[in-house]
Amino acid sequence: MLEVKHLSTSFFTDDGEVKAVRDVTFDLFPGETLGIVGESGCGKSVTAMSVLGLVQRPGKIVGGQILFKDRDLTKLNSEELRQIRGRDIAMIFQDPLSSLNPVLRVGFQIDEAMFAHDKIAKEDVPERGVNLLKQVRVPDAQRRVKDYPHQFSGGMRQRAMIAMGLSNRPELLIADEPTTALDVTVQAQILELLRDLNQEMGTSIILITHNLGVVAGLCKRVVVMYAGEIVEEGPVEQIFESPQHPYTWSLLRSLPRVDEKRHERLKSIEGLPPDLIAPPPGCKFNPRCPFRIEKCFSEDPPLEMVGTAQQAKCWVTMKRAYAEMNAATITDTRPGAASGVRPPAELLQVVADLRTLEEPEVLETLAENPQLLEQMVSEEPAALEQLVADHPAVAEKLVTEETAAAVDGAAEDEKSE
Amino acid sequence: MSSATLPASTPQAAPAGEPLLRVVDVKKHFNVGVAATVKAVDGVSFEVREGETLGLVGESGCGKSTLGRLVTQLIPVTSGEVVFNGVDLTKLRGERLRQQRKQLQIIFQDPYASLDPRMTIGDIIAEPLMNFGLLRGRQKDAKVQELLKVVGLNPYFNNRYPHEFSGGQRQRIGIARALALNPKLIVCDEPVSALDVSIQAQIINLLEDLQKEFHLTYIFIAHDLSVVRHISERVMVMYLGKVVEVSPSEELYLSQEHPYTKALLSAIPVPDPRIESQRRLIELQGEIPSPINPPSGCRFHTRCPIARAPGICADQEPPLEEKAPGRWAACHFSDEVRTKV
Amino acid sequence: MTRGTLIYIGQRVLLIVVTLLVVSFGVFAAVHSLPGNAFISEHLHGAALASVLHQYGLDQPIPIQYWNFLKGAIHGDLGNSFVIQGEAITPLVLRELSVSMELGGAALIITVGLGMLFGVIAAMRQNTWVDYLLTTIAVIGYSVPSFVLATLGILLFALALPDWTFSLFGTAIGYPLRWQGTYGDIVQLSLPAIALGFYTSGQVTRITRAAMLDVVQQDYIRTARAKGLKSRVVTIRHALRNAMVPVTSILGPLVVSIIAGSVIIENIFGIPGLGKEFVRSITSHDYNVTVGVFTIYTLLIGVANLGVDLLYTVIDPRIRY
Amino acid sequence: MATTITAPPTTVTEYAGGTLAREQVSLWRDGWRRLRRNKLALAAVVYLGLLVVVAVIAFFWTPYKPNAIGTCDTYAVPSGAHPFGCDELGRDSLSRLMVGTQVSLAEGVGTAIIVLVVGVTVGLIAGYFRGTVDAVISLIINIFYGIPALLVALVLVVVLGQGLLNIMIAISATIWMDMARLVRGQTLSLREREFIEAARASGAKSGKILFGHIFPNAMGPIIVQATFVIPIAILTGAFLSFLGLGVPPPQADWGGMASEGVAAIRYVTHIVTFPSIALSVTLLAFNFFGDGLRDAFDPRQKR
Repeated sequence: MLEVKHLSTSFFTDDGEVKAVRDVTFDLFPGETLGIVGESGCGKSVTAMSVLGLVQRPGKIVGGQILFKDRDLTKLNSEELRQIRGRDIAMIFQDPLSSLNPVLRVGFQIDEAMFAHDKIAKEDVPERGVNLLKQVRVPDAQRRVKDYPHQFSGGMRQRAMIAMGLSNRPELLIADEPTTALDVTVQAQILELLRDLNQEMGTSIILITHNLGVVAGLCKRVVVMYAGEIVEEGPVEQIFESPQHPYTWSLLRSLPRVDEKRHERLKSIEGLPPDLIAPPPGCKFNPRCPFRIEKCFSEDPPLEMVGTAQQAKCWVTMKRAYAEMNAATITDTRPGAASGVRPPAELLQVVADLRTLEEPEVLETLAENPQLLEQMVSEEPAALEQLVADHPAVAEKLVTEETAAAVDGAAEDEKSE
Repeated sequence: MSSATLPASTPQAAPAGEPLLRVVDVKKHFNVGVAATVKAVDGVSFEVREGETLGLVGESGCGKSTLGRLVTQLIPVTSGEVVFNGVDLTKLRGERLRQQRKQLQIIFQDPYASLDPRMTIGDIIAEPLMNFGLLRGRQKDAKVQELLKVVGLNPYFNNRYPHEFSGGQRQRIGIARALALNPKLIVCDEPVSALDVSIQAQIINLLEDLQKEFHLTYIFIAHDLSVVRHISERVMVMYLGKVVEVSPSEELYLSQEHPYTKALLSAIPVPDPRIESQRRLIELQGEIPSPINPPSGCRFHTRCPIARAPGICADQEPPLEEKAPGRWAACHFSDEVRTKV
Repeated sequence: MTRGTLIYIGQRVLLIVVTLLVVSFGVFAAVHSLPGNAFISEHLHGAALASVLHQYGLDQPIPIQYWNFLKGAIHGDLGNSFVIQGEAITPLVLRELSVSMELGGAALIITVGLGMLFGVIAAMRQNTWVDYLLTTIAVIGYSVPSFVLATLGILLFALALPDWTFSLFGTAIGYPLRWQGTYGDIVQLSLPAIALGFYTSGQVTRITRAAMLDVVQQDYIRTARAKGLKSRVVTIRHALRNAMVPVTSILGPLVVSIIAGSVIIENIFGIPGLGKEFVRSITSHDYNVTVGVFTIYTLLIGVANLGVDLLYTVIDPRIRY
Repeated sequence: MATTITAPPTTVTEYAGGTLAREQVSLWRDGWRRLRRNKLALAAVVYLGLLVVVAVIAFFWTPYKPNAIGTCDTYAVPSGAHPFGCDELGRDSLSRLMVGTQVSLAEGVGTAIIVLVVGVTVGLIAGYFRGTVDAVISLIINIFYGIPALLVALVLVVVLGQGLLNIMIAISATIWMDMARLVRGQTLSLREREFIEAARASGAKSGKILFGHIFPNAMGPIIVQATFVIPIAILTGAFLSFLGLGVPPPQADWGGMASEGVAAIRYVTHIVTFPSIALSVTLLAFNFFGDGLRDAFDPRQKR
């Protein structure tokens, strides 16, 4: 029903092109529930927004196709796209309070979605609005259509959002973190509601979330994203049972589970997600990966089949990691711990060279290679300490270095998600 | 009767050792508008013994963060006692209260809001030391660098500003600040809620390591029961300003004494599709009532699947009682929770 | 209207009354403590002066004088003018008020209409030359003093339509035409109203633009677009409606600004309104008139602010008092 | 492929992506950088600098004595000897304009200083102590908001007398509330912020919190507000002069000169033109500068 092929979306900021989504390919069948999981900034929301053409300036779809019932949504003009939005594909968002217009009545906002498309006869709209609210189990719906959003509780607002999304009987509902702003007991109710709607009405659902538990409860298939790319994809049971990408594997082990039997130290993923303006070469996960091999630093792995219906984007994969690496060290989560593979040798060589130079030359080298200090901080702290001991001015450099290009990058990254 | 009559010495008596902190019947009412008060915390008693981690869990609006601020005396109590290290903090004012803060620190939820954007992180971490005139000059700088190392940050970052750091790094800075005075007790107010999953685990592990290294006592507040259960020895569940259940965390998942706890547990998704497919949700009726006008009797009775209302649940407030060794709950029908819910 | 709203209105009315009392007493005490008043001149000395002072009650202590003024004011009598012998102030002030209201009302319409239009257009065309042009006009609006604008307008008229303009304004500068009551003539009203409204319209443009830019980034705009609404509907029904909330918040100060500006404009164009009267009274020591005009202005501002607050509840349903 | 552990990294550090080598800037320098990008604001700064130079020069030298009557004919049009012409009394307009610069700048900056001192003090007190103190201060602020500003200034000038300082006081009395309200609001919202709580939790005393945390964080908006006070004060001062209640004659000032020019508009236009241009451009410059400053320090306006 929906085929996303090689989708790439970028944000063009003052600091450079933030490649929020790159080369993302997945498809969705009628009636299916697909989960897209990943951390903030991984591109999952941008993917969803791209489908509906809701990416705002300075963001732009830079490549790929989005085929919905054999029409390429990226090629449609704004009016054609508008007619699909809310009619064939509906979307609900994370924060139901800010997603509803505070100065308009809830009922009006639901009716408005129907008036915008001619799918529902005009005279049926008000009645259907009330029935929709009843259907999403808002008590006393007849009266509450006249309320404003601030008079609803968080859970009720999200129900109203869902009612609005379903008003034109869409074939696909995209739910972007629909329960993140809600309490767990309310979250459970909303998920039940979505599950029921999927079963009763056959609406396909794409659920975007960072919560693996939510995906496990609702979805049949899951796509895992990291740094703008799909790193793993497959049926939910299979992915949770035997994840093949080290990121998925680590993510599942870094979660405290409410049903854990005894206290064990969590397997954390060390480090931070990469800067999307200048990501590391090779596999994007290599700076944090315990299982990396030399190839990971230079070549980007393709998304390949790793089992029946399961794909992963990794040179190693967990099967091989389990088979070839020391089982005792597989619990060590530090970058490169399990494989012992350090970053390419150039850094060590450069550091060694630096020690032979005089202070002004050292500073000059560092000024010319702004990445160098950063690499040393993450990869060679001992060498860096030595360097600082030799040349106190380097410490100054650490705190006064001016690299205008990188300014505000992090803030923009956060905004773009 | 309300929990006000709990004997001060016995609430959920800690298994061994003197309690480091004893909170007795603490209440906090906020005035909102004319003749309306929010009973954010309404009669809470508990003890924390040295070296343990007490988890505090509840949904938004249950008063858990307010309780954390009452324990640290960042806001004054309406009534009740907060006895820390044998001293009742609620009786202290000004300088004498300030001196107690050396022992009692807090880590905040929002790593973006809790660091002064105008100060370098070196100054932020050194601030507690400066406030008590403890270290100066090179010694102070050395201490700051040591603290940065302890929390896993580069010690040369001390001249940078908070906006240059990611959420997880900022939370580490907040932890370093809390550690600066070598406190005994740290209240962790939702320290990982604002962080991404992969960073969450880093911070939880860090907190656990620090606890071992510095013999810290934690009160760990969160809305995520999985996280609380993971890090705590005992878990305290709050609902609408009241404690409804206290239990050792190993036992909590296996059995519950209060229907709210049971419902809460049933709602938490587990990242395992097989378990999820068999999950049976205990759906609570309606919404959380307003803390301005909480329900009579047991506050949970309006949403409780086993409540007798009208009847004892609507009329009488259940006391927090020891239902089994080490397990406390405030419910008239604890026995039924296992069988009927 | 809820009980809370009524309580709120009550509080505001009380504030207006308190403000009126404080202000009128302040001004009363200030001007009456000044050395010299309208009667001190070559013509009146000694006993004659004393008798006039007695006739106007000016020989009594200030609190008593104020008490007398207050008693009259409650009954709508603001006393008599010193200069225009025996002229009752209340009808004079009311007549002038109607003139000022007309000018101010026209200026307010220009301000809000022009300001919001410019603001919305600038926001919709953010960072284009249209945006830069309109925002620059806005800054010019609140930078260039209104008397400069007024003289510029007069000069332009004089150049373009020498005869007609001269008949309109030529003799008017500095000299009151004998305009009574209302204007009735939109041409006569236009130049003073534009000169007056341009200043405040700049501020409205600014606020509207900022509010629109803020609103279009809100989640509910994204929702509206995701629903498949037409972009015109999104802009007008969803964005503009919300952007009006901050614009409403400056309506109160706007009214004050226009009142202050009208003092200048009325003096330039010789419009017989309250502002002109105020300046005349204060320079000719006609203190009873000063106090009276001041009191009327204060009342006007109080009512305007109350109206704005009530307008708020209409525009933003989240606000309940 | 290596299958066993070699030496693992010794310390746990965070890989920080592109965030580590980021430009090291405090918020102030960040703001200054953004201000520098704003050409209009920069031009305004240059113009205002020149204006200050002119004002200083006018203390020591003007082409003619600014108050000397009869240096040329009444209403003499601009010429080589008198580039800006002469006024009704035959005084040289250029000299008077130069001296008028001093009056305008003094009015603007002086008022800004008074407003800054009064507003910040009152605002900090109201915001920090809250309760009754705040209620009383808020009531006073509200009363002042209910009074027509220019009229208050007029009455005050009449009561206090037409000196420069009195004019500054009179103008301050009409605009101090904005500053007070801003500082109060900032203080109230800042003291609820978590980093203030954090400071209290780490044992900071009240004074330290107020002047070490709240005040520095409120500085940006306060400075921006203060720069906007200057044009408002100059404008109000010009209004007062225009109505004949400015600095006492024969002292030259732009508002008064414009007023004389309007009176003479039937005969010549140059008398009203030059002071009007001087006023307008100066006010524009202050407003452009203020706008630039606000954009530079308001993170929401960041592009």
